[in-house]
Amino acid sequence: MKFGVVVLEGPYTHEAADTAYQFTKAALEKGHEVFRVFFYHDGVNNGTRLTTPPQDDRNIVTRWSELGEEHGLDLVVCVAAAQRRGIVDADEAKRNGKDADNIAPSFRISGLGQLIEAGIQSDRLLVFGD
Amino acid sequence: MKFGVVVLEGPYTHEAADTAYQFTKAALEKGHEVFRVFFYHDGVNNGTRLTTPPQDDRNIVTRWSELGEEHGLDLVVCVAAAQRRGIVDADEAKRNGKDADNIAPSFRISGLGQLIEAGIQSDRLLVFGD
Amino acid sequence: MSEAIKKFMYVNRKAPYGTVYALESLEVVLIGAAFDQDVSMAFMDDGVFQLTKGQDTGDTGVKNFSPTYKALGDYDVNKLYVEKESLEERGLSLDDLMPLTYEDEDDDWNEKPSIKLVSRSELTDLMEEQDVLMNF
Amino acid sequence: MSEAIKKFMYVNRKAPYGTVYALESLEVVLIGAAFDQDVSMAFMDDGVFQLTKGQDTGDTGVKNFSPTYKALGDYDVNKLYVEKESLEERGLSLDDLMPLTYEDEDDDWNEKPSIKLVSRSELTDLMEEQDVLMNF
Amino acid sequence: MATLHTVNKSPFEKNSLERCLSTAKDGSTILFIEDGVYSAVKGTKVSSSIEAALGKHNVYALKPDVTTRGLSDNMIDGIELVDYDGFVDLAAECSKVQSWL
Amino acid sequence: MATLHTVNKSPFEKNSLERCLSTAKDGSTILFIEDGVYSAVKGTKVSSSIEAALGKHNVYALKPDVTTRGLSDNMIDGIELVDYDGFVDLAAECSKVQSWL
Repeated sequence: MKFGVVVLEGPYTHEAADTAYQFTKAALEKGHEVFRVFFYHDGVNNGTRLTTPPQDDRNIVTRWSELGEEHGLDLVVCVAAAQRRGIVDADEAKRNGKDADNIAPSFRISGLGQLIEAGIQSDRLLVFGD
Repeated sequence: MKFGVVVLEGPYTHEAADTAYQFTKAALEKGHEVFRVFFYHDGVNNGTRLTTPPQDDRNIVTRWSELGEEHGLDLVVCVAAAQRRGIVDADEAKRNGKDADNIAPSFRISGLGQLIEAGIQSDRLLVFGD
Repeated sequence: MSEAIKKFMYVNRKAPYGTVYALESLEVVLIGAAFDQDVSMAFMDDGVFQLTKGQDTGDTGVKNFSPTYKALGDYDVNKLYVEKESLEERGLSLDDLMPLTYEDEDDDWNEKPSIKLVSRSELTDLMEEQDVLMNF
Repeated sequence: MSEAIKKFMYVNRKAPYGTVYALESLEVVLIGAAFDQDVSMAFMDDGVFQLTKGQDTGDTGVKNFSPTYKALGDYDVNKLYVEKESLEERGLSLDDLMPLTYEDEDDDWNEKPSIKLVSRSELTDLMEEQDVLMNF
Repeated sequence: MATLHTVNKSPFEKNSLERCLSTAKDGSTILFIEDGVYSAVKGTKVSSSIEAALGKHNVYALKPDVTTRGLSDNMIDGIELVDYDGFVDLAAECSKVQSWL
Repeated sequence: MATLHTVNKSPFEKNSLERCLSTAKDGSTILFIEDGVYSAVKGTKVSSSIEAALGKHNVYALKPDVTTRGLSDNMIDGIELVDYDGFVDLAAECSKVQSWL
């Protein structure tokens, strides 16, 4: 079965970011396909490589990056939501005249059409938010 | 009268970030002192210079930076909350082995003691959050 | 895409302005209109406040996105289901909402209302019919 | 600092884990303990869930911060007011909460409970006495 | 001096209003801000509790948040509207602020 | 196939549970996750509504979220606990998912 996962809340702030990760991981380990994980609203904050969580806590960003790497998972950060919140890759930094970028490995920035496509292509779409 | 202001939510995401700004601005314009604006929880996300909001919308980060500049306002981002969420200045980047920083002008990163001090020194402490 | 058309419903349960959910939800609907799907929107609970007329953000400085709802008809998004019970609990009636319309291409481009008042049980039935529920 | 001691109350109304409010509130209390102020904590509404015993986060992978409440006594934070009505509405009693204690230096370091059950009206009176309310 | 209570949540979605009303002392001041201004709308399922509160508390709503939501004509009589300046004045006049987040 | 309804909010703080119960069709599946698991605690001011729902719906709670909150011994009888694998199974078995955010 093909799942689409939508994450609307930021890391640490809301457990939705954790539940989305655990659901995605469990689905992949059971042999399901995850068509895409789409990060929207504050969910885009899952995709910054600049976090340094306490050493006795989970590293939410790294966890996503590794899951993406391991399973060739498509981790898409919404460009419009990312611009409002300051999540940028090298292209976006150049385009918007920023002197730095902060996107984490395995994530990519793209448009909202990718969310609609996930709704169309997936057998089940799950939204994790507040 | 001396006010302390605490901001617990991120820009655009929650109106608390707007209300805190408008309150602070009004207090300053009425001749009150604002001892400090302390950004905690997702409030730390007010302090990234990498945002590019739509051109027909307010620029929340720039607005804080300008208010800070104009009034010599002390805009403090909590270091522990900032580490969880990826808000870093040059020192923090170096200390945590990050290849970029994203702090906005007029903001500084410091410890939670600055929040307690704001509670002690201010005549009134106002918390804006979710 | 060769897939059959899916029934998409955007479920709006949150008030505008207090949080960004309503605004960013609307952005999804506009982008989604470019895809050839069967789209509708549900406004229930505090989501009905998204449609009040006379919204004027001048004093808060936040962006007034209410005019965008008026453009939905031009994007062929013309099934806006508003739950009666939610309106009533909030002291509102249809007259308090923006008059949203679309031009019906199947009926000589006559202008028709996009807002459809439905009861809670009718809305439940409509939600059951959907293939995809986008919750905001 | 030369100022008089202020009465600080940390007001906890949110459940733990669902959002970060409870965890980061506790971090403030620990740092605040280093300042010489008159500190208390209020647990009301879903805030009472912060104190349940037997929290075990192994399966969610989130950080279990409940042991930190047990350290509060060592930081001289020993006035933890828990609202009775909030407990009862949630099907909980004092037995469901962690047994938090401190050693009373004014009474030969005897071990005493930090949690004080108070009624809603007693809590209201306590809140009125404060100089600063930190809401989380 | 009384406490200033601020409520920034919709009374239809969250328990903040109910909790504020069950806790605020007689004579204290209540200010609705952000989504809290929905508490000030007339004819709703919670408006009778607000009308009752008007006899015991000074009740205000933040005008910019009311006009933003298009609700200026729907306010319960007796609730005073203030702008950000007025919010600052209320905070200064009261002894402390309790934010019912 | 029935709809899977997920509730992730405390029933004491927000209206999500109430709204889910008033909307979910008989025979549908309800899963409590995150702070939604507080709905599954016995002897609370909302527990009778859950007990009534057990006759009409298949009701589950996400076990990791229950144990995290120290509530394993406080669950209403008849609510089945599932782990993340079980969550995936429920999502696959049901026709679609309604998240009561």
